[in-house]
Amino acid sequence: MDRPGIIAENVGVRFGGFRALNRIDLEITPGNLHSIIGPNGAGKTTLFNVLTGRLQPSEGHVRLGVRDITRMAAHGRVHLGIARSFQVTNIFHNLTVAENIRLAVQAVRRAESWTFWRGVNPDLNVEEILAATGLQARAADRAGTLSHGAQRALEIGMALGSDPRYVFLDEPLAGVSIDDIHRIKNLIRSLTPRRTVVLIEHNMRVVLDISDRITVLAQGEAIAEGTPADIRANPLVRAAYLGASV
Amino acid sequence: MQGQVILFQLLNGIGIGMIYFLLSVGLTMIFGLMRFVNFAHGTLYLVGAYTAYSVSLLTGSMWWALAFGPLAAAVIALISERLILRHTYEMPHEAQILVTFALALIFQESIILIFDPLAKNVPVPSLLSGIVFIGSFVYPAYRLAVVFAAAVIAILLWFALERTRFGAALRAGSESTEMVSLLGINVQKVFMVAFLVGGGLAGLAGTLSAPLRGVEPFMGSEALGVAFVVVVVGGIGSFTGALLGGLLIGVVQSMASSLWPEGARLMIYGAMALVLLVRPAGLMGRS
Amino acid sequence: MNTFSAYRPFPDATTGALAIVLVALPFVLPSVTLASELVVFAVGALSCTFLLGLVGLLSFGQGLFFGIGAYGAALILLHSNSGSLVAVLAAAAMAAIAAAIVGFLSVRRRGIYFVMLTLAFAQMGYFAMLALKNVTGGENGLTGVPRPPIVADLGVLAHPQAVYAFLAAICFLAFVLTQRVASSPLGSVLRAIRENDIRADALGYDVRLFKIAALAFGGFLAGLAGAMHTIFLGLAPPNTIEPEMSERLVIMAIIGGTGSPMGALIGAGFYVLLADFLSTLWPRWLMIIAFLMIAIVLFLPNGLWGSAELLIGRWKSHRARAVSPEPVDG
Amino acid sequence: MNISRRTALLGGASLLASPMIARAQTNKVEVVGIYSLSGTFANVGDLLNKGTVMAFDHYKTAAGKQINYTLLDDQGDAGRAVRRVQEAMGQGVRHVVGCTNSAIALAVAKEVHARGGIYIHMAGADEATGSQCNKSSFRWPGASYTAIRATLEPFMQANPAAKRWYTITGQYVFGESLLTNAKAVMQEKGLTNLGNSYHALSEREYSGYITAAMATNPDVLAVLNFGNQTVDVVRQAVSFGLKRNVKIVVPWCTGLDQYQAWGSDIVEGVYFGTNYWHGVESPGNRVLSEVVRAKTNNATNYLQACGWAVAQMFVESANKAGSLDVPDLTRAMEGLTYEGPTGTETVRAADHQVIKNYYLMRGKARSAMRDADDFAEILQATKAFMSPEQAGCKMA
Repeated sequence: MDRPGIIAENVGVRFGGFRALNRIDLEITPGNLHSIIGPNGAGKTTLFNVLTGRLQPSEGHVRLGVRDITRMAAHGRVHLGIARSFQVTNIFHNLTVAENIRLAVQAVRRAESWTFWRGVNPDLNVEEILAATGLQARAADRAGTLSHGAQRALEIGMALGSDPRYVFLDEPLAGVSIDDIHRIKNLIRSLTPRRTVVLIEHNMRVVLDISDRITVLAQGEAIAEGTPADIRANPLVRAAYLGASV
Repeated sequence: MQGQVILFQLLNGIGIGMIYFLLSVGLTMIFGLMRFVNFAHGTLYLVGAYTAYSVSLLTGSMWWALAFGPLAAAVIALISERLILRHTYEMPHEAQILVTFALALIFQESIILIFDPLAKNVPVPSLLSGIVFIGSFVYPAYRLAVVFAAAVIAILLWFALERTRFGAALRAGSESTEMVSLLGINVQKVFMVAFLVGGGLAGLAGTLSAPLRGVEPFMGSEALGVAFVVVVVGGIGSFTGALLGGLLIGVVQSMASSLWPEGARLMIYGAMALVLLVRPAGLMGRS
Repeated sequence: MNTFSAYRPFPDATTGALAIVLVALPFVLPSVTLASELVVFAVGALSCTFLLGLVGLLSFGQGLFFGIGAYGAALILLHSNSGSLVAVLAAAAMAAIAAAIVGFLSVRRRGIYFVMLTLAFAQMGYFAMLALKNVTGGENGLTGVPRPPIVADLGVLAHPQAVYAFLAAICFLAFVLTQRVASSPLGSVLRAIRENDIRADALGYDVRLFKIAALAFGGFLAGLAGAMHTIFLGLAPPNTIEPEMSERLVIMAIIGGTGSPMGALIGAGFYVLLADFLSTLWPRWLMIIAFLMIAIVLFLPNGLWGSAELLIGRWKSHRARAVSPEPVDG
Repeated sequence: MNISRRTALLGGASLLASPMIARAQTNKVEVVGIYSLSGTFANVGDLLNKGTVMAFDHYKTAAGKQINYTLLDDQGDAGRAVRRVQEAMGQGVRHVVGCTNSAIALAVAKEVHARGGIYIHMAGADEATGSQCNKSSFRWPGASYTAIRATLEPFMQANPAAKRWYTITGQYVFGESLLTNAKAVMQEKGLTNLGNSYHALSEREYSGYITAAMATNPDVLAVLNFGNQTVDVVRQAVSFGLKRNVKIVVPWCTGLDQYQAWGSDIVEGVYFGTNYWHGVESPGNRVLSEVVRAKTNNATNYLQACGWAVAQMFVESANKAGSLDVPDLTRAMEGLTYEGPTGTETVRAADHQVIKNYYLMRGKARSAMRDADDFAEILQATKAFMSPEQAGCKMA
């Protein structure tokens, strides 16, 4: 496959005197499920924000294949096939579930988004995503009325709305009940290899189970990268992060 | 000769700027503390000025007015906060704007009812009614006194904000909203004090400027416009910002009245738009 | 919830209600000129209702665009022999362009900063009007503006009734257009931006560009109202561009409720009629308006029309429940 | 129209805005006044209106018919003024008086003319009886030309040594017009114009302009604006000690109310031009002063006199014509001579300007004041008016 990967080169982010990220080099291989792990405050979400365009790095570059996208805004990257979900549930609470998804689908159809002389297009591919996320029954409900687990599923559904090649999922399992974890885990795994998935997750069992590659961040630095087996075996990681939990 | 004019315009600008500072410091604190947009802030200036007028008419002395003007404004600020404004803290901006704007209208119309719509004169305190010679130029003693008084108050205020625990809470709170509750300080009390002090200072601004420009019922809304400019230029929630913003706007206005008089008013809004575009959070603001 | 942010079908019941109200107004009001003033301000308030209700933008600068529309129409009518309709549309287009420029400069800022910027631009516009007195007539305004037929020789605007019919037709179209936009794909994007602009950005919407477009449309509506004002009076007085105009339009919109375009009509009607009536009773009538404003904000946060809609909704569901044994909503 | 259906349709709203102007009755004449009781010019409108009300209360009838006066509050808004005039005239009203500012007067004058009414006002703009004059509109006070000629010329005669002048001017049409006239006079008399400072309409702080003026070392400072701005400029100029070696001239001043706003300490020694002074001995002023004294227990100020004068002109012309029809009234008005607030006043037919006295006054010391209102003495009364040709009035 000749799909380009997403590459971070020497990326650093400073907030005033605080170094949130320091000289990160990272390559996301197409078709992989690539997880980013690390203790709280390690800089995982900051890295996500840099890669998806919410934040511009203080130094370094972000490339999509050979194309430099360091300064490109988040909304622009969506049109290159880069979509994301948020750590804290970030949906349109007052709109219906179907409308949330529809807006995500519509976003990549520029002409449709500027259409003002007729009603919304019912043909947009909303049903499929509702089905994939298990939200068909709630399609007409206000998104704010969903359970936490269902809202997390909707988050992922919205990230999928633009039919992206790269999906960045920020802690999709946070606060999700045991029953839902399995379902969402399978949903995420099913996205590859058609799509490339970048995942931040604290649930180590899930991460080690489904990832193709794992990068470990600690205090803004990438301290290790490799397959789940490599990471499990890495003494540095064990000391810095995993501790006794594995 | 030209240099001397510039010097004098600078002096004038500082004088105006100091009054702008007093006018705005309460607005910026309340703004910062509660993200609350008080369109009724100009009213406190109006109340201060009319109290000065009434008191000096009754007692024949501007000195009593200096005490009562700020007091009346502070009391009115406190009452409106307790009775009406605190019910709007949870409301959207537009609701707050509408309520406070309505309050300003009510006070303005009340002033017209109680007094009349015409402008009134407030005499300068006799001790300061003279002029001071500076080289070949003269300068009104009262204006110098205003600059001096405002400077003293700025220093006192700075002391209160820097060196007392409560002041620290107030300052911290106005610069970052979450801080106050983190410090474990009664938020309600902080708000009340902010209104009381901020209102009193706006009232003092009105009192001090009454002998300079007289009083009339529409001076409140005019002051509000200036105060907004100062707050935005200085940076929301910043005490030093209000001081710098006030001085900057005062000096810009004063200088412009020599260089491009018809545009003096335009210039202060131009300065504000410029600051916002270049430094969106204001001179001293943190985004 | 009854807000602009809820999707409404197009056209809905209010479209028909609006048509009925516009036809009835000159008959129920004491004078046709009062009806004309009402529809002019309804369109002006609509620009605020649209921006605040649909996009969540509180613009304190709509008076600037109202003024540009008013002066633009007056200048076109004074210096060319175009018909009234062309003048109105061209003036509204000028206002839309100005609004896009102001929007470009101010949408980088959010929340209260945005409010302050629009306020500043409105003030600057007023001072610019005074400075350009050769064009604008300074504080005397532009007087003696002709009122040519609508298009070519058709639609002579000689009588106040004809003027009203013309203005009411524009008002109707402006409302219908706004409703159309609100229930279109573009409207759904604007609603999404109002709800959560960070999410809208992450979904791939260029939030700034959409906001600028929305401001341009808001400017178009305000400019349209200004141009209608010029047609209505045959003059463009300076207060059409005063900062007070901006305040007045915002007040009307909020009093009416920003949940639906109808709020603009109700708010404008309430303000215009009340001002007209109260000012004959007591010179300090503004105080009564101010008290009413406070009462509405504290007790009817959805505005007059929003609250009425809630009541109707409650009454309907109550009746439905009484008829059917099953509860209607879960 | 079916009343019950109407009421049912809009509930209270139709009642709310019910027409307050009764339909024409044969034994009555409807007159409306256009004043701002709210909005930016409320400070002026209220007193003007009171003057008009007192006049109509005093005269009671015009051409034998009872006068029914209605105030239309324009809220300081020319648009609203025109709208209310349209509405009133749509209900049959033909007689309109009053205005609070020039913009409103010019707009209303056009409207009243177009609808075949008669309009008597007190606008300050020269255009009102110049380029924008019309057959239906009449103006009572002297405008900027009069103010400058009747103030500066006698002042210059009395103070031949005062050669170096500085002006502070409001940057708006009226201020410009004062300045243009003042410059012409200075040029004619060969005086030095050291400079001028413009200030914006909304300005309140003048220390900058005053400093600029002081830097040029003038003999005379002329303050060319109106309303509260005049009050502020003079107050601040005096606070800068300008009175010590500079003569201050204020060609356009409203007299008593502004003197009261200043207080005698400021007024003393300053020169003012004004359209009216309550101390003037004349039959017309005696009547006016008695009525105002009886109603308010105070001396008459300019604004009340203005409001009175436009009402008086209406009554005098109606009585002379013996009719209330607009063409008759207009004919009677042109050339009308009557005992007005400033003495014998005449309405000039060519441009509908009232030819009347304008006063140059000088502030008195507190010790010289005979009563609390005796702020200043009249130095000279002049009738100085541009010729209709000069003004550019072509009657439409």
